[in-house]
Amino acid sequence: MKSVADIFTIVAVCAGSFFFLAGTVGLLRFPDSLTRLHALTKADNLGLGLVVLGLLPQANGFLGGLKLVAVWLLVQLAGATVAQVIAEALRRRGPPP
Amino acid sequence: MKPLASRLGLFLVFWLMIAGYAPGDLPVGLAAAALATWASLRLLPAGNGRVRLLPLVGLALHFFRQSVSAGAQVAWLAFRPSMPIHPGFIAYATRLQWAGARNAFCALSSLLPGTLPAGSDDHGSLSIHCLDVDQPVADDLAEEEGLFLQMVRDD
Amino acid sequence: MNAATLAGLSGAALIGLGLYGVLTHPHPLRKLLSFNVLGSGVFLMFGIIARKGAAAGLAADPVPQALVITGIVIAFSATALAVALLLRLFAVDRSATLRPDATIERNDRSDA
Amino acid sequence: MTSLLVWSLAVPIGGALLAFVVGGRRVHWFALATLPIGLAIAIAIAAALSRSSGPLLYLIGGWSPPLGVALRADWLSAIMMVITAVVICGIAAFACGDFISPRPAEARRPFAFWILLLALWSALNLVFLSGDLFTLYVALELLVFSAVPLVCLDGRAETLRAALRYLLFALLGSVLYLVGTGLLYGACGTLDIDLLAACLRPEPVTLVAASLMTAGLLAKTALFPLYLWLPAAHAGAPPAASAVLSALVVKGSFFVAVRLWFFVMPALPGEAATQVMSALAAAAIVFASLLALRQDRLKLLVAYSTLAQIGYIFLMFALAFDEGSGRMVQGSALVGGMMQAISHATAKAGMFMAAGMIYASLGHDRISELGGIARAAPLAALTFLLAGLALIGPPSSGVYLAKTLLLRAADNTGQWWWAGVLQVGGVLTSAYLILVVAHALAPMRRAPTPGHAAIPRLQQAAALALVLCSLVLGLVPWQPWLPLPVAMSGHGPLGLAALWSMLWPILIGVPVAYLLGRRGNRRPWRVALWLEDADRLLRQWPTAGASLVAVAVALAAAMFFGR
Amino acid sequence: MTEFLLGAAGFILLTVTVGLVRILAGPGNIDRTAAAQLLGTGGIAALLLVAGATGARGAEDVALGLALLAAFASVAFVNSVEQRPSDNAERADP
Amino acid sequence: MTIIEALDIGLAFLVLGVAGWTIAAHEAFTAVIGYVVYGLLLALVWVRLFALDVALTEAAIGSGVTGVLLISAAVRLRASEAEMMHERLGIAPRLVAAALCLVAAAALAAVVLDMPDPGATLAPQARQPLAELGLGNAITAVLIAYRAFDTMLEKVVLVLAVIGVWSLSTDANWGGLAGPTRLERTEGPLAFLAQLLPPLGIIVALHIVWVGANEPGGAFQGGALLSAMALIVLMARLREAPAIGRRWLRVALISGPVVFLAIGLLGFALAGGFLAYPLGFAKPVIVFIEVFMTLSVAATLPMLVIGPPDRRPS
Repeated sequence: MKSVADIFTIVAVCAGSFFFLAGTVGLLRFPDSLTRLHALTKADNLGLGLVVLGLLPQANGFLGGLKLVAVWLLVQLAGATVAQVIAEALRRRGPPP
Repeated sequence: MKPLASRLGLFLVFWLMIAGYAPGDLPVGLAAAALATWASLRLLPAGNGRVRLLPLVGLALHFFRQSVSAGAQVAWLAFRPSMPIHPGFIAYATRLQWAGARNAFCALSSLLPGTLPAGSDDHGSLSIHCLDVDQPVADDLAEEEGLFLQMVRDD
Repeated sequence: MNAATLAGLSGAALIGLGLYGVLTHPHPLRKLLSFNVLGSGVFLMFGIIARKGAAAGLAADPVPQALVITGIVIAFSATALAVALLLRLFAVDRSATLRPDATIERNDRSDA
Repeated sequence: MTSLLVWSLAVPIGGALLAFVVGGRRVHWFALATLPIGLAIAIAIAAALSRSSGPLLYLIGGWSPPLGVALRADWLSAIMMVITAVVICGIAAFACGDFISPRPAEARRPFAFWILLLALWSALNLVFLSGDLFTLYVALELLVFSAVPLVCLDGRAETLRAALRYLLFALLGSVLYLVGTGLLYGACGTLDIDLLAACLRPEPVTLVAASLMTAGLLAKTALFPLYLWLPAAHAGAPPAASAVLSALVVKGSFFVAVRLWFFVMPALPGEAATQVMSALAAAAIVFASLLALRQDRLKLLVAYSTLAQIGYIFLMFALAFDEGSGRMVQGSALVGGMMQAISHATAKAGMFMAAGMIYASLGHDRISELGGIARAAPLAALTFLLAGLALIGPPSSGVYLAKTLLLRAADNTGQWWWAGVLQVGGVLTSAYLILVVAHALAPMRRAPTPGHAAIPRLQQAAALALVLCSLVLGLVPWQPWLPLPVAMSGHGPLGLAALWSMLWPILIGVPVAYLLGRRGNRRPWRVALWLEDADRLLRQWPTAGASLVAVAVALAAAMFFGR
Repeated sequence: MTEFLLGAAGFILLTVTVGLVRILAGPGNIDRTAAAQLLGTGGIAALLLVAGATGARGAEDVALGLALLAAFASVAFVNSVEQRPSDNAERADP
Repeated sequence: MTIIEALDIGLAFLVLGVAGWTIAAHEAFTAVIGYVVYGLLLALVWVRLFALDVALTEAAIGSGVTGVLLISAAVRLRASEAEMMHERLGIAPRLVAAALCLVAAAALAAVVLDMPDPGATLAPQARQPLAELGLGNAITAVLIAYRAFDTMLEKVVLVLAVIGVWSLSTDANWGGLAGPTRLERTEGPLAFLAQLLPPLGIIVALHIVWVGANEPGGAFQGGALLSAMALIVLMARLREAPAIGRRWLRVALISGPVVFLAIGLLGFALAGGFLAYPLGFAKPVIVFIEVFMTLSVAATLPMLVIGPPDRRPS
């Protein structure tokens, strides 16, 4: 039982790390600020979600796990807001010179 | 009375999520939830919009799926050597009237694959930044909006 | 090299960096930022002292940690007061310089 | 009885908080109601101390050090508390003329002034009583937070700038002090003054800590060359605030330095470090006094005089070092230094008030245009003169007593050079006062600008009372509190020799004032110009900041290699 | 398991560092504001992983705090770039 | 080298790098962004030092609230920067300053390496009375029992800072409002966040205050989170800050120190000394104090961030 949980953790955390990597690669490769913003908010949020998912079996009890989920939900909310706010500011600034 | 009770319940659930269940802590949790409800009602008075619970669950599941595919799409694009993107803005005229519902819909669609709301333009329609303007973004959004409308009665 | 020693060395380096910023930046806001870096370096020194005091089943000595919490709050109040002063100075004088003779020079210029 | 220590803090804090929440037009009532209680508590503590065999001790919450925090009142705390209470009462009486809300509603300046005055008082009492290095840190911060807004109550650009410079430099000083506190805790596992004194050994950690803390405290006290903030801040503030800042606030960090050197780590500094301290003090005396001669505004002259006086109170560090035991001893040098501090507190408060009244009646404070002030505001002019006299030290005054004690300590330790500095300082003090008097006695150049209201009687009385207080401090029977050498008490202060010791500095001061002082359009000596350039340079931020680090490094080097 | 979690934390921190360098390079201040968001997500992930590995008590609460503050800096930026009408009033007031 | 050591060293370099960038940045605003990031990284360092309470405080106050304060200041002061450019120091003074700072840092580093490990500690003494106080978190015990005096005074420092900031208003604006003006419409992502997040933040903050007795957390951290929520509401312009003359505001601001002081003085009568807690009732008394401390921290920090009143009272 323990090992199954551990394998789950390893797989999920690896996947989460992969999405963090993808987000960074996107940040480096995408052509302009707005597209980089897509990379930043979407990939990293998913990465965090997977890390949280992976840590769930390690958390103490069901409720301890829910707390991690709450963390992720709050980050999602912040990410959604920040992305829109910055996108609007960038749109107002106009296309980069 | 109804929004008060439902919000109180939701906040109590949130308390249980972060604090865990301990009988001794429950009075504090209730007080916290009551305070949160008070703040919530002051900041977001119960308006015309109503939220239906069952479609909410469906929407949440749908949203998780979309969120995963959004991340996957970014990863896919980032690692593709050719990077086939055509970024740009589209204007999307939303059917949602209530500001709260509109905001919620924007927040949700900012987590969808390829779209990022960037405020409203002068005509009141949403300005959406897309990774690929060649995709049928507006149609996808309309579909999402439809799902969203099932959950929220907007009048 | 354990985490505590490393943090202590980082703390010393941060103190040096912050001190350099406080001394050399002409703009008060930059001085203030450097001052905060300097302060956090000092707090890290407290952190290492706390960590070296791990005993009795506690992972760190709680007394220096509590002092750091007090210190962070005081550093914030100081920053807030300084920012308010700076903004007011800028609103009154349209200049944020700290040079002692700034006002006199300005008056001379406007007289001339 | 020892709970009085708590009350001496709780009463002003409570008064300040109450005034804050009630607010309104009558904010000053809370302050005025608190004053007599606070004064009574300070006197009661001094009385209790004279009956007790050792320091009064209060353990807060019953937690004893090292875990808990203790309040301790020894003779140093007691006399500082009483003098502080007296000065605060005088300043409050003076401030009744300037800081009463004119409107039926709450007004900004009175609200801030009275609450900050009470807060400042509690901070000072805490500085005097605290037996814990971190509580002292909090006390120093309380002091800064209540002092800085007082500088810029009028909201002019130059005072705002002065306040900002003061705040930033004081914060830098606090941070250095805080690092040292942490290191000392790391060395001994306690912050209690007595426990630390028993535990500290001269080793790298403690020496680095000591030098950083000292440098930080010197920056807060504005000892030469770390004074960039002081002249503008003290000269620009409203008179009542200048009096508080100059008389009391700098004494707070000075007091902590004394606590540190004499009580926490008497065996740590070693001889070379004490010589460094006294050398800075000597430089402050000579440099600031000469600059006082070069000022064209009365309040700036008084501010530079404060700088010189800060030098005076720091001069004792070398004199209090006992070569035999290698420790700082709490003997006549320390008493002399403290006596100088309290005499300066009372005299300088009165002096700033007098300068403020002179400003109010003339509409300016340009020294060259002081002519006729003796007729325009006779009592203010007299107060200024007496305050100056008190700084020179006639035989009945505290300054005289202080000087005698310091000279004796110099004699006992064979350090004649510091005695020489003391005498030079006396001459220079006389010189800048003679300069003011000379201008004040000149005939009136032009009629005072009309429209200036008469100075309230209360203000005149308050200033004069504080100055008189300083003039008779030498006559107070100090034996119950101070470890005075026995011979002092038999010494008649009114002999011919005593009188002569006051007169000769004044006689030499006349030519000095004539030669170096700023008079009319006369071309100044090149030395004077150099001095002014040096002053301008030291008041630049980068120079002052670098000096601060350099002072810390020098102190550390002296402590390491000079033992 | 401990080593794996720490390794993952280190890896995420590394990617965050590289991303940080890119974001702080600009070009504009608006772009830089996103750095706080990047650190909010990546930092929380690293924090949770490290806490999971070393068993530091209460790390979830720190993560909750960080999550609440993740949008804070950007909000401040957007708020302060919009000119306040009162700023002009203050200037007119001597 | 184990993984955790590599992680620590990497983290240290990252912190130093961001700090260096903050000091070296060309513009004040970029430097402030660097500082916010730096604060978040420091929180991670504190976690590694097993100081979760400090990590929370650093994240909330050191990075969060201070960051907001400095960001808005940097934006408002942008016009002042060009003028200050010519005041920049030449290379020689910079080198002198750098040399001096290097000496100071090197001395401190040497001292740090020199310190014994394990070093002096009060941990055993701090731990022993915990059961009697009904607490499980030794840091809370230090803050609110052993060194309660410092904590109370520090609350007074906060009130003084508020008075200092307010005193920078003008005579005409005294009694008026501070901060951004309220918007007529509440739309957009900011409003959405400010409507949704604060209730959740209240719950998290109260949770952190409540667990502070036994786990990392406490009045400072909870209060700081609450103040962050209040600031979000103010910055999204859903509400305006109260006028500084409002009685309830002043009561909230001083409630922490006043309750602390009052209970301290009651200790004379009930527990035999100032700030002593009655035997067996220590825990409820401590919780009572913490509630008001939270309230006053939550009220004070936003007032400090939004600055002096800058509109005439109505």
